[in-house]
Amino acid sequence: MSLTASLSSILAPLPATLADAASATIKPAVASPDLSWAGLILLLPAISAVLCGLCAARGVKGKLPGVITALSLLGAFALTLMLYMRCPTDAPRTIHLFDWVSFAWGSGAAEGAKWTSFLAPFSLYVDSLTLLWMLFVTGLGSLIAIYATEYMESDVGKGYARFFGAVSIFLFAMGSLVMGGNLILLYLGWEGVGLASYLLIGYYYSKPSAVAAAKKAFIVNRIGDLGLALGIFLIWVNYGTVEYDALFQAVTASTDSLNDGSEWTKAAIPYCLMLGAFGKSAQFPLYVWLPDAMEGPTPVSALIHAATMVTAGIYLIARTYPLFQLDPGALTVVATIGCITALLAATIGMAQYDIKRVMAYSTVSQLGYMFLGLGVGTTFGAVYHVFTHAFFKALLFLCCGAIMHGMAGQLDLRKMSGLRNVKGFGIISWTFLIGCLCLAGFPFTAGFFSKDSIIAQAFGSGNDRFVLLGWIAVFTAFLTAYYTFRVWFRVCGGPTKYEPGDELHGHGGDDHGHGHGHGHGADDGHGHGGEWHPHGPRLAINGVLLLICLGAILAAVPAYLGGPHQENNWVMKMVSHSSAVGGIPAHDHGASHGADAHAHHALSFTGIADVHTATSVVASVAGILGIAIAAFFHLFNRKAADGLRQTLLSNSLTRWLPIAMENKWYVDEIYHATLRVPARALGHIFEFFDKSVIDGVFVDGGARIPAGLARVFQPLYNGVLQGYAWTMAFGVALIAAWVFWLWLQGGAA
Amino acid sequence: MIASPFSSANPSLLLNSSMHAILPSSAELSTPALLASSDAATVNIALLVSALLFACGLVGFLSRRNMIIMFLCTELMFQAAALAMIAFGKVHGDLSGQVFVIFILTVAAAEAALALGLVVLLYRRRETLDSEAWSELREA
Amino acid sequence: MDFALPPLHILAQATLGPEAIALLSASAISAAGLALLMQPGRKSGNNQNGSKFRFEGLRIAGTVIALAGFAMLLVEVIKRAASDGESASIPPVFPMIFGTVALAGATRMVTHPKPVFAALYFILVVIATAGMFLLLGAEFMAFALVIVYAGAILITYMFVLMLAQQSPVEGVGDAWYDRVPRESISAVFVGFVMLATLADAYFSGTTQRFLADRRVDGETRSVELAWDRLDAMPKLLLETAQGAYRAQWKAETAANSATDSAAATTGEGTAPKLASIVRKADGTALSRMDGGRRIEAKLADGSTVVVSIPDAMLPDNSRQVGVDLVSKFPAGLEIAGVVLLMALFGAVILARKQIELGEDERRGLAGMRRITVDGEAGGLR
Amino acid sequence: MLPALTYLLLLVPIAAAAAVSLAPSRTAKWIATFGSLTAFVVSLAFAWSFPGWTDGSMHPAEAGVAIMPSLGISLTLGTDSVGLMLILLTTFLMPLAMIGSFTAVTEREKEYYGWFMLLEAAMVGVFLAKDAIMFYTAYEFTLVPMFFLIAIFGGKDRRPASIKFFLYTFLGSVLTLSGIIYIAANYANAHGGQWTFDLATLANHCSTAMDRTTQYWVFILLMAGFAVKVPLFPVHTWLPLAHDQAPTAGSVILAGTLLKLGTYGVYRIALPTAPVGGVELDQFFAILCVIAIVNTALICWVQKDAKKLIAYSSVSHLGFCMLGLFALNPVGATGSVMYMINHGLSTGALFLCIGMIYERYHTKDMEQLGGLFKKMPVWSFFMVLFTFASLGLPGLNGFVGEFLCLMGCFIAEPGAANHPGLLGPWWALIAGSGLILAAMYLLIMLGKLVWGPLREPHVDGHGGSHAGSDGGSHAGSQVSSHDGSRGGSHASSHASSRGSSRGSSRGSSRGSSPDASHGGTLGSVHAHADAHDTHGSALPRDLSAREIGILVPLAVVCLAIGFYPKPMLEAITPSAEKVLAGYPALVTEYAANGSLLPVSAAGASEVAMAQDVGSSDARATQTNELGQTR
Repeated sequence: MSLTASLSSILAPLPATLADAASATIKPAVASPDLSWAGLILLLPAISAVLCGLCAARGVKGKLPGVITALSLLGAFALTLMLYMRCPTDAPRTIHLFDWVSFAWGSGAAEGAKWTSFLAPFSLYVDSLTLLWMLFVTGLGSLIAIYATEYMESDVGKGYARFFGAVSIFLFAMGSLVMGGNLILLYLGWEGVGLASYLLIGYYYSKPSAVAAAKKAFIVNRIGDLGLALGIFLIWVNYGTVEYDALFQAVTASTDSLNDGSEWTKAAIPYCLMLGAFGKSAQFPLYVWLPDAMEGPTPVSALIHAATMVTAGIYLIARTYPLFQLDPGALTVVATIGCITALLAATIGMAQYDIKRVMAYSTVSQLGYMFLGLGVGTTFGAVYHVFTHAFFKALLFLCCGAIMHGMAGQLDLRKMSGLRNVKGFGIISWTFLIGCLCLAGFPFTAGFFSKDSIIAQAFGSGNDRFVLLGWIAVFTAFLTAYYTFRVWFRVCGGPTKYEPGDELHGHGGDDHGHGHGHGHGADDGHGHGGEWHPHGPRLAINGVLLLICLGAILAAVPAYLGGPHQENNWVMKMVSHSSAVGGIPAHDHGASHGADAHAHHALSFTGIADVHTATSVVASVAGILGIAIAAFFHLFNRKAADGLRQTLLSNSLTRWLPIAMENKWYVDEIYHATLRVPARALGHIFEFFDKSVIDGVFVDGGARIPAGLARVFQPLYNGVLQGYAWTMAFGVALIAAWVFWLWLQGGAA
Repeated sequence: MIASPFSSANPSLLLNSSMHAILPSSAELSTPALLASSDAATVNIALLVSALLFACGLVGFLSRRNMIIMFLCTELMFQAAALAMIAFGKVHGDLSGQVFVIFILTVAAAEAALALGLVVLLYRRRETLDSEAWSELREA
Repeated sequence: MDFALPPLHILAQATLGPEAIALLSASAISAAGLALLMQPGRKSGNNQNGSKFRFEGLRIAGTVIALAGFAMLLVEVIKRAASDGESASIPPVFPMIFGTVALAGATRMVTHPKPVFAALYFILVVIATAGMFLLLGAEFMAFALVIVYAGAILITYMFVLMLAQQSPVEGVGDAWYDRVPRESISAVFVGFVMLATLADAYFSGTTQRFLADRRVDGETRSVELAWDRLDAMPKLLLETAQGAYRAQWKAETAANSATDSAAATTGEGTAPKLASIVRKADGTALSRMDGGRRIEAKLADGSTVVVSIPDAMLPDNSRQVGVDLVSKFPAGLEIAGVVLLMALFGAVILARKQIELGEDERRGLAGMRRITVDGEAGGLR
Repeated sequence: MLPALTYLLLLVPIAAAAAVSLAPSRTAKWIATFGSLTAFVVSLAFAWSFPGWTDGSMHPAEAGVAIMPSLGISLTLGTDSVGLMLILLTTFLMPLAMIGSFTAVTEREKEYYGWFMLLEAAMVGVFLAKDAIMFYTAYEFTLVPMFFLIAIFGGKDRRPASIKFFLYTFLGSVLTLSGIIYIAANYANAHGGQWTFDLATLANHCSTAMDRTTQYWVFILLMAGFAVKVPLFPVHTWLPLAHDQAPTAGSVILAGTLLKLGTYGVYRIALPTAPVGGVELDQFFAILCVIAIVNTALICWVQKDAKKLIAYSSVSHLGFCMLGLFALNPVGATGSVMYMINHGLSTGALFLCIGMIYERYHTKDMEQLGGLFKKMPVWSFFMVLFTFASLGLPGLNGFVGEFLCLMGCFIAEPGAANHPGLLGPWWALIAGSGLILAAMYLLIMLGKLVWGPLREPHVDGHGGSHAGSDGGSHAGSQVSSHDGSRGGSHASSHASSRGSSRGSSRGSSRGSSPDASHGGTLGSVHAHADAHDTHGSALPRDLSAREIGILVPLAVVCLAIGFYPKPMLEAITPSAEKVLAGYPALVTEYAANGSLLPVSAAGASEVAMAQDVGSSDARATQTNELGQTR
């Protein structure tokens, strides 16, 4: 209807390849009660959460909560692996655990039976996409939990149990989000991870900024949640089910209505779901919560705000990919928003000094890539990028956390330098480097392959708009490489120089702050007035860093084994057996478009026939260029960076650029001024209206009417006997007259 | 119509001696129509007097300030009621009206006793019979 | 609609007929007269002289107007009593006289500034009313009224008046609250509304027709009821029967003597005594007869005679009222006695001298524990 | 068995009330607790033996004791699954509220607990009533105990609050009564003067035999009372005041069950009785709901008083509840009933939490309190839990109802299969913004009360001792100025005496001090601010075992409903279907014609033709009656 029409007029029509791809079918699910032990994957974190709560209630002093959580997550990971081994990939499996929100009505209605029940059982839908996601969610989750057992040790007995309880809740919620067999269960997970995120961002609850960030995260996510809820309603209205299996069958059975704009309720579905995904995955315009979310402990940033939770939006779109083909403009919107976000976040990331914040913006940016991938029609690229990104971004965050841990909360890249040479920081520096290379898309790293598969699809789509987006993506890749290595060169390269963060003085206080005062005070003698030494991490952190670093490197392996068009890529296989199969382009572009098509792809000027290869070359060049520039400004000639900034600032034409970038393009301020302030003013107005007009004028005023009337008749009750007698007599006389009158009239008639 | 001095059907039973002297006897009112008219007129006049007495009593009760006179006025209204009862009793040929006048008399006596006791009490308190001296129930 | 709405439409349809208008206007005139008579006095006792003439003039005018109104009302009322155009040739003089006296007394009572005079006028009203009672055939009530009211109640009033009346202060005259009526106009207005209502109720055509109907019934009904009452009084019945039998016996012996002088001479003297009344199966003794009742009675020798009792021998009003009082309203009679007793107690308690008792004494009298000196232990505040 | 249980349900609280009033004061709380627990057990037994869980039928079906046979009034008790659930909610909340008052109320305990027991009987009576007069009597009788509870045990502005509460709701329900009597009289007219007040009979009569215009007006009359009680948007202003001033347990019961009387009335009486009005005014009331949701949520946002915030949030939440009902489909109605129960649990729990804070700090002002997690982690845990339950986090109880209400609203389109409605996606979209706003204000409350740096209204020496002299005098002066501005003359006259007599007592912030001029029967218990203080210091810093003990059952139930709502849903839906049985046809007609009412003389014939036979017959008879009346 109007919504669709207006959007369609703006956006390009559906690319031909997508139309083809949409016809890909999803196999009906097989009910597998024998796999119901998979419910343990959800149950283990839930039990762990309860146990952590009990630990908190009993005031357990010790690392017991961390151990419980780590063990339960490892157990969940093991179970997921087992599920991966045992679960056949020929068709999705549904595992019914118990009934949840299920009820039926209209028992007599025969026709339209779809709308006589609402079934949202607590059931699992396991296909390869689920397994892929759960593998890295539980895997990374376990690793990061182990990391956190050491990282959070300064809070043992205080917030330790709370932290791990929240992490367990997160894993439970993420598990139900990913494994849930219907959209309602997904919604449960969706809000559940929001709750966990809220609790963990606000972990340092005595810091007002942390509390504000937690609140902001939840509220912004709620906006997305509303979109998701509306999407779910629309789905139920159109298909009469919210269960994936039945839904996909219904959607694929009625693809003929794909381009039929008359059914706007169907066409609106992807837009609603998209809103949910944008909220959870921090896309423009709802990305603002993610950078603030860095107020949480770093393991949380790594796990939730980099690796897993923020990819829930990607998961949602990949999971409901068939629905995104209902409206021709939907995927274009996804791609455009993704690309805008990627560029915007990258520009902001360039100008930040807080290394965690840089990483946060890079996360937003990379999530933008993923949405771009989904939008241009390569669910594989998007999912692969999710996969690789999960590892290297977790690695980067954990490195940041380790640095912070060792440097008393120092995160300002201007105040640290040459950490690679500091004792104990070696592993951190080199794993950090690997992470940076992946992020920067350095050739033959995991990030390189996954990012290229997205950009290549954009170039190869044959759609001018997508090609433009592809160029923006390449430019963003250049920016990414720059700001990534800006961080690394600043922090790990150059001469050794550092100063501690502000948490040094927070040790004695009752206040949490960034409570990383981890019991090293005695060793290092740091404290008030004492000399301060940075300290390197111990086994748990280093081990986890190395493990995840290994994972980040190995994430490239599928790409190496993937063949010329990644058709043998493990991730590709996983995706192609899932509901996201509709977004996988035909393996061989030559096969579908003929040999000539190669000559006309957007990168033909490079002279390379294959779009993938051409993209690789272009993106590599962009990445290396970015690294080189970063090296120039931040490793060899750090003065030049400041000089460049000064130059930009001094020129009135360009001075807005660094200022705007450093101030995050003022998006927060704009939101504050356009949304929060008016709404709050409205709240005040409404309260005034409520109290003064409704209550004051109408209610109290109405209550005064009887009083006013009473004033009219009050002289009758003047306290003198005869006054009352007069009233009574007059009344009696009138009544008598009236009664007699009636009698007379009645008698006469 | 029992004991009616005007009824041709019922020669007077009571007023045979002295009353016959002052009241028109049945012999004088020989025409039935005239008799009926006169009979009805007596009742009507009684009713009219009753209504007027009641109105008078009411007016007096409402406008006189002296509490004793107010009570007298209520007695006046009692009288009016009694008169009306007897008049209607005559019309209906029933003695219940008269019996009720006995009760009215009783109530009036009781009321007079109590009311006068109250008046004395009130008078002791305020040294006045003005009813307006007692207006504690005044609103606002 | 399911409910009977208040039939307001009747009000809309209603128009006042000429008769009603006549009544209303006459009532209004009477009311106006009374209003003038309720002399608007002054609060202060002084300076009466200047306006005295005015007051007198008002009073006279009021009297005239009130009389005119009353006369109009009387005319209207008598006119209505006359059946269908036949006017009464002889006006009901006695009712008019008694009525006028009663009303004059009432008016004066209401308007008189001196309470004692008001009470005396009230006695006049009572007496005039008693006269009306007599005219209506309620001899017992007439005398009872005079005895109880004029004799007892009013005397009490007089006593209280004298007890409570402040001695007139020199130069001030009567108490101001006796001179100045309170909102007399509105009071008269209410009185007028009441009067108009009552008058309209009493003297509308419908009521009058109804009363005429009832009167026709009442003629016979009253006789029936009187016979029933007689039947219910065995001793009086026997006496009445004896009287009737005596007259009957005399008449018979006279008749007999005309034929048989011997018998007449022997029968000279008294009639034989009736020993008892013969009751019929349903318990009643009297049988219906033209112009009276027939009764069977046994003589001393056991022979049965039939006695005819004429209507003229019915019991008198006092006896009948007495029978009704005890047979129809025994409970009311008892309650009336209780009411009087309670009134007696009440009057005694109310009017006795109040003795102010302290808290402690009151508690003591009530049989409660006395409060200790500091007043705290009892917890009473 | 079943009828006996229903009578027991009514009698147990009444007996407890009698016992409370006869027994010594110190045993009052134990008697009340025992009585309410017994009532809970009885209600459980009733639920256990209840045969109508799955078909929405009313049980026990037996006719009750006739009270006024000539008017067809009888004490007929019975309920269906929905009413039973609300009974369970009532009897479940009541012991918790009682136990929660142990330390909060130490004066005039007999009155306090006695009124509560009577209140319980009345509330259960409403849900048990099958007779309209019985319903109304119980419905109105709830006002009396609550009036006294607020007026005696309330806060500073308790008198205006209690009076407004009483008069406002009373005014509304009198209109409801007139509606009921109208139907009954109509029934009596149609059935030859045979009266009945049986709810089902009346509903059946009104919906089938009365003409449409009449139904429309009857619906308005019925809704007048229920809307005030719910409360819907423009008639809600008594609620924040009453909540704010009521004692904690009073707020719990007020939010938990009393408000549900209104929604239950709409569900049980208004909707099935006058479906024409329900359809005709559907969008009107839905607009009110939406306004309530958004408007009140924004008002919540700017509240400074935590209790008031939650009170306003009740208005917003009940907007969702009513919106679900006015979706006119089983999804929405089921969600609405779920919402009633869940709102009772979570908001009741929130009020309990706030009350616990109030007992310790004697303020609910979020500007003065903050960061309590540091001192009271256990309390904070429950607060966070119930807040999230209240904002509808899936997995907790609030979600199911909220989601289904919104969904019901969303799918309530005229063209929808089976159960067409008159709302639709846009309504759900606007109402859904309430979800965001709810998150906003509730999280702001959490952010102020639970998180953040610790802020307490006074200098706190040790643990729960509130008698820091400097802080006390500061608080005293602050309060007195506050009083002066709000409370007018009477407050200012006490401020000085308070300040002088008890410079330290923070208890004075409890509100107005005792005053003879305001004494009377509603005399203040605030004479005993000192007592409160003593008890305040007797309370541990964090929650005591008793307090945890009353919050844990609530938390368990919240979680249980969140994860296994199915039995409830399956029990509600048949009942909801029965309630909405008459609606689809009317909605379709309304959607086609734009109105159900005979609009004009010209259009009347068409409408009359469209009407079913029964109602046109009714119209004919009615015309005859009118003619006869003339």
